[in-house]
Amino acid sequence: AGPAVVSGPGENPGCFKPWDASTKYFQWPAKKGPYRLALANGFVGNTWRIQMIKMAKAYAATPDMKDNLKEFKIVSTGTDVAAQIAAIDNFINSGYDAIVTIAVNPTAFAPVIKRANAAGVVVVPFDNVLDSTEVMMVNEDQTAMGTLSGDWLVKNIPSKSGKLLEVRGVPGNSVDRDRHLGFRKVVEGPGNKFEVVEVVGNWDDGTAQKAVADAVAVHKNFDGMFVQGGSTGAVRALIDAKHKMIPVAGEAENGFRKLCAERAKDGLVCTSLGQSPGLVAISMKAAVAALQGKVMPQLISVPIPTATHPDFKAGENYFPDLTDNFFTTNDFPPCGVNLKATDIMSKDEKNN
Amino acid sequence: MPSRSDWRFHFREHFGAYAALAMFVVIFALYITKHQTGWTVPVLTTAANKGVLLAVVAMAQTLPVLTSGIDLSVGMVFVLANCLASHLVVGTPLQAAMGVVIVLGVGALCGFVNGAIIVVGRLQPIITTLATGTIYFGIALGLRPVPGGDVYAGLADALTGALPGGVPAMLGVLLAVVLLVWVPYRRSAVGRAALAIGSAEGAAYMSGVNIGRTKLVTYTLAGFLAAIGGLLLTFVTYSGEASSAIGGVYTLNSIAAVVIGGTSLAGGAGTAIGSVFGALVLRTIGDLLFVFDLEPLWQPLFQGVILLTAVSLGALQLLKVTNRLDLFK
Amino acid sequence: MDPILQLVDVSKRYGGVRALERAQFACARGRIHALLGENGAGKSTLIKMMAGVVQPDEGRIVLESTERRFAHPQEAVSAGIACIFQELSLMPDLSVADNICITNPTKRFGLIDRKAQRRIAEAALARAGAEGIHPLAPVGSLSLSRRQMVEIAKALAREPKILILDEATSALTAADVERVYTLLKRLRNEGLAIVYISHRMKEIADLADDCSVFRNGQHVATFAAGTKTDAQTVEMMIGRDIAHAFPPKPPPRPAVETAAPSLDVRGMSWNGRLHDIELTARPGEIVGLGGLDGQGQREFFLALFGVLRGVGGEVLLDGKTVSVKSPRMAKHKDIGIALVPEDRKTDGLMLPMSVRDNLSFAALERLSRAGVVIASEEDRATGEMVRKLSIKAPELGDAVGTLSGGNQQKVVIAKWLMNAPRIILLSDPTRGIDVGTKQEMYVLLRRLAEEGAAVLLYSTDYAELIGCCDRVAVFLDGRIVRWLAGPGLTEHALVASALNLTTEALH
Amino acid sequence: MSELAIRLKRSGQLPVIAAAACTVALLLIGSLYSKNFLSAEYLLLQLQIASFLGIVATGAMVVILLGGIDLSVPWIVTVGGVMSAAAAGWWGQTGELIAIPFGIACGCVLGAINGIGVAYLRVPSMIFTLGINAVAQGLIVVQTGGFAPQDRATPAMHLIATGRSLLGIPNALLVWLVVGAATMFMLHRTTLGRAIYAVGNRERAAYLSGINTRLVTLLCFTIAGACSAAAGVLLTGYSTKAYQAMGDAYLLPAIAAVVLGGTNILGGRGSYLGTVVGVMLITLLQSILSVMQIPEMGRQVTYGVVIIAMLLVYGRGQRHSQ
Ligand SMILES: Nc1ncnc2c1ncn2[C@@H]1O[C@H](COP(=O)(O)OP(=O)(O)OP(=O)(O)O)[C@@H](O)[C@H]1O
Ligand SMILES: Nc1ncnc2c1ncn2[C@@H]1O[C@H](COP(=O)(O)OP(=O)(O)OP(=O)(O)O)[C@@H](O)[C@H]1O
Ligand SMILES: [Mg+2]
Ligand SMILES: [Mg+2]
Repeated sequence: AGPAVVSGPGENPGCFKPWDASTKYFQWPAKKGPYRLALANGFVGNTWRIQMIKMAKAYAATPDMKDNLKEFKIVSTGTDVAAQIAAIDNFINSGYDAIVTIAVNPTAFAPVIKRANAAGVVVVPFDNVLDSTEVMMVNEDQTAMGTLSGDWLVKNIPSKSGKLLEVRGVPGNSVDRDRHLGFRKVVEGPGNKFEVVEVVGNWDDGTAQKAVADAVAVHKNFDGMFVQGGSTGAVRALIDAKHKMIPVAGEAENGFRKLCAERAKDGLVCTSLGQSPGLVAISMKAAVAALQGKVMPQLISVPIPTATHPDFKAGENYFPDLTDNFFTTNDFPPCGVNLKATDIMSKDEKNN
Repeated sequence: MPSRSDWRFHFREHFGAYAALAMFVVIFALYITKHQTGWTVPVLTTAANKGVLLAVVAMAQTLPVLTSGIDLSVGMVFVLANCLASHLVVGTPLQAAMGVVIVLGVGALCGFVNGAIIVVGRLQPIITTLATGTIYFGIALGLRPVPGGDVYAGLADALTGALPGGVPAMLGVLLAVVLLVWVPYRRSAVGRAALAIGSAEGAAYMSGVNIGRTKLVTYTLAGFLAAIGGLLLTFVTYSGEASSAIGGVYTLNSIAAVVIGGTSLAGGAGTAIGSVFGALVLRTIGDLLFVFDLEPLWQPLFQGVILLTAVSLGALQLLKVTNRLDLFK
Repeated sequence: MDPILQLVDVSKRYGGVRALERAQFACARGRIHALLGENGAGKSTLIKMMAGVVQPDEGRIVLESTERRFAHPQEAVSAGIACIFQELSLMPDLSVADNICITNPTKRFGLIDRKAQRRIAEAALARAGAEGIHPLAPVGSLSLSRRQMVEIAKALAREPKILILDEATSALTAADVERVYTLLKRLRNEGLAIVYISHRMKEIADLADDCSVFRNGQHVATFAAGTKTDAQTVEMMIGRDIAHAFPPKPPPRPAVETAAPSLDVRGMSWNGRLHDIELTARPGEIVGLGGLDGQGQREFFLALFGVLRGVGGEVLLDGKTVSVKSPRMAKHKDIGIALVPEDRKTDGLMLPMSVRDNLSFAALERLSRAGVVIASEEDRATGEMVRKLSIKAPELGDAVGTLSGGNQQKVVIAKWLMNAPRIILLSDPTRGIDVGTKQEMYVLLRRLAEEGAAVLLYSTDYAELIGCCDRVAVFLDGRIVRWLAGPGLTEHALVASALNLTTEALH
Repeated sequence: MSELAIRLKRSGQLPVIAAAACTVALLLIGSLYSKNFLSAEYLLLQLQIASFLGIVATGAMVVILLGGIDLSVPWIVTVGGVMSAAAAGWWGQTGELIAIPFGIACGCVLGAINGIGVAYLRVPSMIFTLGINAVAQGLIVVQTGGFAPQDRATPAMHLIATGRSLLGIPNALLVWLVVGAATMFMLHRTTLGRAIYAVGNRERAAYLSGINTRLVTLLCFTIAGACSAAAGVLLTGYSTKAYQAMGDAYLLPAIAAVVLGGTNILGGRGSYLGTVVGVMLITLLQSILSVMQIPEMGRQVTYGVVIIAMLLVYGRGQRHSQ
């Protein structure tokens, strides 16, 4: 079985924006709601994931979603890809209507998708998406993130030369690869004469901080920095080393934006763009729309939420009272996803 | 004709394995009764596909543990085999078959290197395999800088599906591994020598046991089994990924499975069958999340507590101890 | 009579230590050849060479007129040499049958043939006179004495031409010793060459056809048994003469008789292994524990020392009831019990740690303030002990594992003496110790008693019980079946009561 | 020459010297890439960063000496960081004052539970600490997810972790010096230290010598928990915030450092000085491989090869015939 390939335009293109012109459209046979929806998460041990899970719960409780859902179940299986595949299989076996998931390993899901299609289950991977055109997915464009960061850095370094520090993510991951390639394409493009020093930060603040500190101690001077994740730590390292403030393209962590706002007067100019945990809400919404028989793009592109110097505004795109580890962008107005940051990560126990 | 006291000795020897089996039956029954669809072929196949991977790696871990060693590189060999298989087990059936042979060969080679360093270099297994594990992971990363690859679909589909009659094919694979690898090993002179080494290495040497050869064979076989696990992972995921997280998880879980399966980390006694059930217990603990309605953020804590409880159950035996010196074995 | 096995001018060094120096040895078919020498004389090293466990640095090994080199124990075994080592070479987790057949597995289709193996094991056990042992029992569940029988069966199963026993009888019960004697004599008559090491002169006298004496790694003499007196032999071994094996016992003093017992055990029982034990010991007394091995003597000590759980009955120290829950409590100065365990290597010492650390370990509370060890105090106290017991250790900082067995034993005793205990429990403290050291040990025990301690001595050696103890409690099956003292304390009485023969049977 | 080698081997300092030599060699190799590897600034930075690993390794070493292993390091580090920051958030001014002790105390509690499991329930440490690691992770997930505690480091934590007060010496290094000196004193001069070595060599004999070996085990795991949590506090100060999984990068390097420093992985033997040198070696190795931009694959392989090569120099066991 599986969805029929149809022609566009699709449902609500403001929210479900097709990736590009060649993106195909899917349509599933309409089912009557309310639906049984599941979230098959992998790892839980970081703030992004916790925020994502809380968002999923909060979004499922919004009036918008509540009436469409008979059941919403979340299972986290850890880093083992086989366990996650089994979890999705389990949801399929138990007759769930749709499953949203962050794949532990995006290439590993071909067989699961086959089984899901056979059972008429809508599977919506997001964040770490599959290299496949056979499944509806939701993501931000990782390569574009690298490109955007590169473009911005080049723009902010008038000499178009000098040393750049690139802090990479977890080795062996496709997101790391995509952002890296996007970035390199720009800064190594014609007209630029940058020397790029590369260290591994594992998307982890502590690791990034150490790596940057080492790099600064040895190379002394950088003219710009691109950090995939752990940007707060990377900037900390610059500050600790009393390195001159330089343009930094980083992720969307609250702590990073706080530093950017705080140190702007010292010359720290930033662009901050990143993956939002709010993707989960769009994915849930897309899953429900698909179950309702709407026409959906195969690959849904979520705009990359960006904040750039000098537009850092407290309470709007960063939150001085919230944790540094918080990921700042959560609301997607075109989708009617209007969860406020403060609601999600507040101490309110109702939320937990 | 075995007498009654023979059975007593047999039971005593395999008590741990029986306990693990019992624990598995209880937890799995709980899982199935709470499951929305219950005892059906897809549910069993799903459970088997997940469980057998760890079971095979746990078997791999059992062998060195029996010699009172340990292999912290099993998870990394598992990952390396997965990455290699995603390159090699493709193409025509013949090519895929060759690929399988090479993957298993490389796994065995990794194990052999471990054994050689331990025997010739006279280093402690725990630290040797910790170090070689990072080397194998580095190689895996070289083979698969990003996840991807493919696998021969015919074989993969057959092995991750169900046999005619509804038995998950993975269970068939597990049975084959037990019958073709573990049973001959355990019944061979080398297998017994391994237990002898685990029991008292000096005494085994004095008794004329060839320690070096035994350890080499044991670690090689561990690498071989880990590679079977990696190969099966490739069949489950249709791809390869060099993930240190996965390697770490399988290594640690394999040790936990060995312990739950009744094999003492001090070596000398135990069986891989126990470890298989230990692995299945661990996997079913993970599945309980699926049938119980737990707050998502409480799930890791729940799993941790259950794991801790499972490994602490052995402490009940302490209540029987009347001579405190027995505590220090 | 040609020698079947000959070692010519063999030498072996361990680091700087000279274990053997151009030593000679030869043994022949159909004879039992005893090896004698004090601890560390090189006997074990010599037989380890024969067994392929160590390789000589120089010299030749000639087996049946061909020169051989055994690079590995397996090679010696296939050449027909079976060895029972001083430290048992059994695997406790494996079954008796597995242990017996480990060297030469019987195979079918490449796998072990369990049925055949079991047949072989049963036959070997029967031959060794230990039919009672179940071939599937894990060796670890057997008593030490039974284990040694398994070890002998294991050697026999290899159908050796040469059988070597290194202190193989040191832990055997009297009954088993008899069986082994019979067995060895039969094997000799069957034409085996047997090499036999023991520190018990009586065993040598009973068994040996030839004797070779070693001292300091050198061969001193070889002679036919019976051609030298014991005194002469001992003098060859240790280079001096031992006039009296045992120090004189003090005459029964009325004061001692009436002194309040420092230890008074009433109705002690435990777990079906100890039954209603009544025992008192007064200061100045050495009370022996006799009986066959494994009749509850060790458990009795462990119970007193607080190691066992669920001990019934009452223990009074100086008239006050105490309840000892752990060795830590037992050594507390209000109680003052010390236990010298029988297995010094696993229970008594931390072998890789220094002599000093081992010596002071049990008494660290006395040598420290607020948990900090006072180095000067420690040096003084350990130094004093080394002098008092004349422990021969090159450096107090050396690992205690490098000392000879006798000196290790002294360290175990010394470490407890540092605590000034009032009650000293000794579990077979002279096992595997040469005559010279033994004698020093006896003198020491007597001195401790005279200084006011109550000494409880468990020994498998009857001569020791008779020579050393004031009174002996004979254990059988977890009970004290008889007290022997004074003139009634004879070997005959000990054996008879150990086997619980009636008094009539004695006459 | 061989005389010297024998003397070295006997003195037990061979690992220290070999690891130190290897450290120097690494620096020289690094200096071929950039002279700055020899700069005081770089070296001080390494010492500062090594302090975090050094404190974790201290706990790891105490447990390894005992014959155990502590796999709960990653999440106890996180617990230390998260709870100390949270204390400051919960209890305001007072919270800031007790933040550091509170974080360490939380680590102590988890360490003590490890100790109870290993000493009293007699579960192998490798397994029990694994379970505690999972439980600690679960607790932190619940805690951050449900109660959104403050995760900002207090100024005091920041100062301790990154400041340089005395002659430009990093404060973190001073902390490590204090911890190290205390550990050395504990191991070599106190009854507890003796008991640790004794239990590591032979718990049975230690017990029969009247040592409360279970209490010793409990104490060691508690110390290890405290060390991990203290490292978590420092890391929080260093990053100015606590975050999940902040301890992941410390488990294996800590074990490797202890073993490279000559401590017997099976317990009973080892000197703290060796651990110090091992920590330096591991830190430098990681840093130099990182800055020289060796690809991840090469870094992993080099890391493994260096450990094995070093151990082959001095960590070999005895032959059977010895
Ligand atoms: N493993 C070893 N390492 C170093 N030296 C050793 C070792 N084994 C034995 N020696 C040395 O060899 C000498 C002889 O030891 P051996 O064990 O042969 O004595 P023995 O005659 O068997 O003593 P005993 O009667 O106590 O058994 C000892 O003095 C000792 O110095
Ligand atoms: N590892 C070692 N290094 C140096 N010398 C050793 C070592 N092991 C043993 N020795 C030496 O071996 C001699 C005897 O050691 P051995 O172990 O044979 O004791 P033993 O006298 O045979 O005791 P027992 O009869 O109880 O076994 C001692 O003199 C000692 O110096
Ligand atoms: Mg000897
Ligand atoms: Mg000896």
